[in-house]
Amino acid sequence: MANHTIATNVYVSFLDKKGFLSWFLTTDHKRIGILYLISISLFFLIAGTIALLMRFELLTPASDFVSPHTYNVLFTLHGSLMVFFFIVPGLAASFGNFLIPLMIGAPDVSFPKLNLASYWIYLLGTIIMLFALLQPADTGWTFYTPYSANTDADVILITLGVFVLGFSSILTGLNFIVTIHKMRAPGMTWHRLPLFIWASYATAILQLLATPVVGITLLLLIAERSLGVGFFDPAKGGDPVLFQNFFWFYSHPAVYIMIIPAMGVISEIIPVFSRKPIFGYKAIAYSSLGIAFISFLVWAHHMFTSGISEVAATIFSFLTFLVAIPTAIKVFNWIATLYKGSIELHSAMLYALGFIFLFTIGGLTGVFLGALAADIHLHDTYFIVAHMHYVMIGGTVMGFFGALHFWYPKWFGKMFNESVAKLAWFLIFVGFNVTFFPQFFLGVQGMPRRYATYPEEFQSLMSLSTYGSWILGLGILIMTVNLLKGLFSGEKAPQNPYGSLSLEWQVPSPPPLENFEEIPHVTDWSYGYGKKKEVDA
Amino acid sequence: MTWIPEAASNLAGKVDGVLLVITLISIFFFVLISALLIYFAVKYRRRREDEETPYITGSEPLEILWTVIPSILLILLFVYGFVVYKEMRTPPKDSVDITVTGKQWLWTFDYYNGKKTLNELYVRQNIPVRMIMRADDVLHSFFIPAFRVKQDLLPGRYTQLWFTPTKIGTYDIFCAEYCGTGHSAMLGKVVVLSPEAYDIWEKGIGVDDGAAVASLPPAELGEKIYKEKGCNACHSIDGSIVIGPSFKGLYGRTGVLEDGSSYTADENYIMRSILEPQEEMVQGFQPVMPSFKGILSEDDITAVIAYMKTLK
Amino acid sequence: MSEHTHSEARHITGYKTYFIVWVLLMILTATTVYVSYLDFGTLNIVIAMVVASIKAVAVALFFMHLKFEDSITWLFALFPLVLLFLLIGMTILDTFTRFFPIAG
Amino acid sequence: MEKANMEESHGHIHHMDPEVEYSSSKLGMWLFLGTEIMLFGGLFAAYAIFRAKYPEMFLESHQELNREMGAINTCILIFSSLTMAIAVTAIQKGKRKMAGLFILVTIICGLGFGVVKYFEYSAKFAHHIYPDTNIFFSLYFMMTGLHMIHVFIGLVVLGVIMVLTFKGKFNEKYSTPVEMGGLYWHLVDLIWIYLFPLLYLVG
Repeated sequence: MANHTIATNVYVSFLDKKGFLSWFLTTDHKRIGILYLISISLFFLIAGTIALLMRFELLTPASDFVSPHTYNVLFTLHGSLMVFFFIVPGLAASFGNFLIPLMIGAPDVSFPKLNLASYWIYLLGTIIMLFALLQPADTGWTFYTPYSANTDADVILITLGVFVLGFSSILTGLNFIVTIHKMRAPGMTWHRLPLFIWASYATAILQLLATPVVGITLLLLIAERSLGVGFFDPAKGGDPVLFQNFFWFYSHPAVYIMIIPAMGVISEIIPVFSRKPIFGYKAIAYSSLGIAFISFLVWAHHMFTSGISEVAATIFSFLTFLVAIPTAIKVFNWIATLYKGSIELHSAMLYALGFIFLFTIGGLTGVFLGALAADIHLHDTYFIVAHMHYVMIGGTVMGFFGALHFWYPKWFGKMFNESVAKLAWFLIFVGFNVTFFPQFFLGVQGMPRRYATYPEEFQSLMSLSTYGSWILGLGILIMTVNLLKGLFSGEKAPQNPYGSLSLEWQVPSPPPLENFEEIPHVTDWSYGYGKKKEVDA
Repeated sequence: MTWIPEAASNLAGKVDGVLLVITLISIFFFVLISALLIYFAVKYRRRREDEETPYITGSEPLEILWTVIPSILLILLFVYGFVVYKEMRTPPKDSVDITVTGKQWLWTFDYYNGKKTLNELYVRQNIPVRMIMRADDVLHSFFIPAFRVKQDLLPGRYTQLWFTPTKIGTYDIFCAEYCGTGHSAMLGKVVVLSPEAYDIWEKGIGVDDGAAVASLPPAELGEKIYKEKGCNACHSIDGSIVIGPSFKGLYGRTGVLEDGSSYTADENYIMRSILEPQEEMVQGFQPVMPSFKGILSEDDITAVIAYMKTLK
Repeated sequence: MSEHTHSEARHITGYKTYFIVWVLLMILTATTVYVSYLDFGTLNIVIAMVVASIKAVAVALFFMHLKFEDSITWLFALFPLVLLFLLIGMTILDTFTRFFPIAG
Repeated sequence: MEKANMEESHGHIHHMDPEVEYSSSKLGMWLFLGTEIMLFGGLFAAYAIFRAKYPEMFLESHQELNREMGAINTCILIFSSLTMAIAVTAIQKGKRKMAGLFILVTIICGLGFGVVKYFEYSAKFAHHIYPDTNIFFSLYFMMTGLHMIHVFIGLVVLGVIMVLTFKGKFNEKYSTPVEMGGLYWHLVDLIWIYLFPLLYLVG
């Protein structure tokens, strides 16, 4: 592995320069990463608080805390903020920005100014979104027509906000693809790339080519409301199901925009804390690309009961089962990496193991929804809600928290309190399962999603779910405080606290301004842990 | 509480079969993965800092194994799901047609025998029923958990589903596609009657079944109708405005209509508003209420008015 | 890796090539307008699309210099088209296979 | 790995190797063009579906469109593509003035396209044809409208590039922005090549 970088005590860290403008006008990928990190974390906390309010309303069957309309607004905001403002930019924009140049041995991304522009566009989107809060929409984050075309609430602003955000996503993806193609350090061949880079590459392709479709779809929805265009309006000869086709053409790949980077994070954390090479490197790398490609072909599995044709449903069901295969391969490879390792249960590793555990549940319950007959019963019930949260929180958010704990020392040059981090992990893990596991049963019993009030027969499980959300909320609060506290009073972080072989750990913490004193010369992959035998694989 | 709702249609058992098989396979893989995860995490936990680990980068046979086995299983599951789905989507030739219309936030059922009901679907045991479905305004989804059937209703196009009810009883109908403020109040019941009971219902006048209802005091009957015929989706009884005006204090109220004239909510005005809701719109409300002509009898309306009078 | 080879000087297309391509484009435009006045039934749209695609390919290859680009550029130029066909194809497949079975 | 060696020899990393910078910009631009294709993709998909659904409406409604104006605009845009291509070759050969002039011709053509489109739209409005008239005109206005927005963006971009060209910012060694502007303009042309037969020449 490369050890060309000399860690000297006298260097200028990327964090040293102070002042608002030095942040607002920065083109340093590490600083832009921090800007994204702050923004998405803020939206995560806001949307999470909204979720707690929703769960509080659902403690009892009647609508006694907020009115049904307010509840509908709440779940629309929760969904839109979580999906478009937190989880889609999420890991890809924050850790992607921070890590891609560091991991491939580059001083920055290919287009640093464009990178900053992407962030500004993201900010513009958030400003539009704030205005949208004045008369919030009640359509759900999916904006299904014809409801979204007819409701009195202001749908145009929120969709415009999402439309603008789309450009941020597209330009970030574009930047990363070019960076990974053109900026790799000498010797950093494709098969030596860290798996997080493969994951980011696959994600970037999805961002680049799926996002414009949701852009045009939302534009058409805006035109439907403002100009009377009727593509989705049956009264004008349009087809509401067409909206769903367009919407999910983006939004299914978007699910993978959310999860693939988290998979990349897990592939980085596990080898380091197992001191073992990643098992089946190529299979994991190519399965990222495989998942990305197949994800374009499965969108209508969100629509089996929506009135699409039986032929289409059958084809899409089949393709959906295909996407499960590369996912399964990854899980088995991670487990195999643990075998005969020297496993340290660092908080980041706990999040990674939690990811495997929860994501497996999320993935397996996805099989139910891919199977046509089962999906008919389960669609649009709490089973979907549970499945989606097992993938999004159990998967992506666990990966995000894992990444936060893993790269925290590198990014900020400080250490957090490890015991408190483990406590927070425990609360999050338990709270999450108590919140969402009962929802599988609710779904099987037929409890539909997006219900402000519900029949009394569901109350015991619904209340249990609400109690769980309090544990989950407490865990996240403790984690947030712990990480924030570390920033101010944490110990100084060493350069490479875990003994990682990846390039980013070979520079001081926090990294210097342009990452490397001298562009490194890469001679091996970054997973060369363990004792090599005579025969090298 | 049971794991899964009672299986009350011919399709339910078949769907449950798919659910069960996937559940068993899922449990197997989940137990396998989490057992290995925990076992490895405990067995290979770091005891010393300088532990040596082997340099294992992969194993082709193993990787082929765990690619091929899930692939085969998944394809089998696809086929199983598809076979049952095909049956769920193919109504038998001898089924009877019932048309269902979804409207914010009511279900209207039109029967092959000319009957019409609201929010209550009456079906005969062991006779296959095909629902011809249409929405008036936005998307809805017709969902009977006990029958394991679900299908969206679209404006401007018919969709369909079918089932044969097998067990006598009353089961929930949910709207499963988000349709606005009253979405969670868009509930209905499907009543499966024995052939004999069904014949009686078919011959009966009105939609309410039997003498027990008729003997209720008017205000209580009105409350029952308020809940069962979907009035509660739009009209609150606590003074809050959901979609339409609240029933609280409605009786005797005066105000201004859309056309500027004034009204007094006496018996006649209320009756006209139930039968021809769009004729005399009160200012500030949308003309969305369906007519209850043929659904509520004059006695029913009298009962509803009696109920309103109790809501001061 | 091909994307890393920039040793050869970049290709400069001559004015003459552009002019020939332009003449071709104009002829094809005239053809497509002319054909639209004839009635070939459904073939009309096929002819129109084939002609348009020839024009598009000519613009991409010569005006946009795709002919002289490396394989990665080709990949990213063609992949969106694959996705576009998937989007159109699968949506059409859904829309026009929606049977409504007749019972009884 | 030639690039690797080149990069190593550079002390100042922020002055990226011009070859790498050039090829990065070009790859980035092509990625962006792919995005644009997908953006129009939704409209093309909608077109395909509704044309198959309502062939009579398309046939009837398209007769309201002015075939001659469409054809003239097609010729204008193709010609502007030619002049843009010439401008790129000119700057690659270091002929700044010629490049600037041909960009100017391109811009004039783009403006001409806009003027023709303005008359077309006004004629439609005069006949009380609006985006909500029927699905065909919804498609017509959305497709040509989105295309028109791209033309305007292209004109602004080319305007800036033209000024910089005349100021002598580009030469045979560094002509990346001119080439990128050219690629964008050709894409605008390319999309119109499809829009013209789809909207104006329905069988």
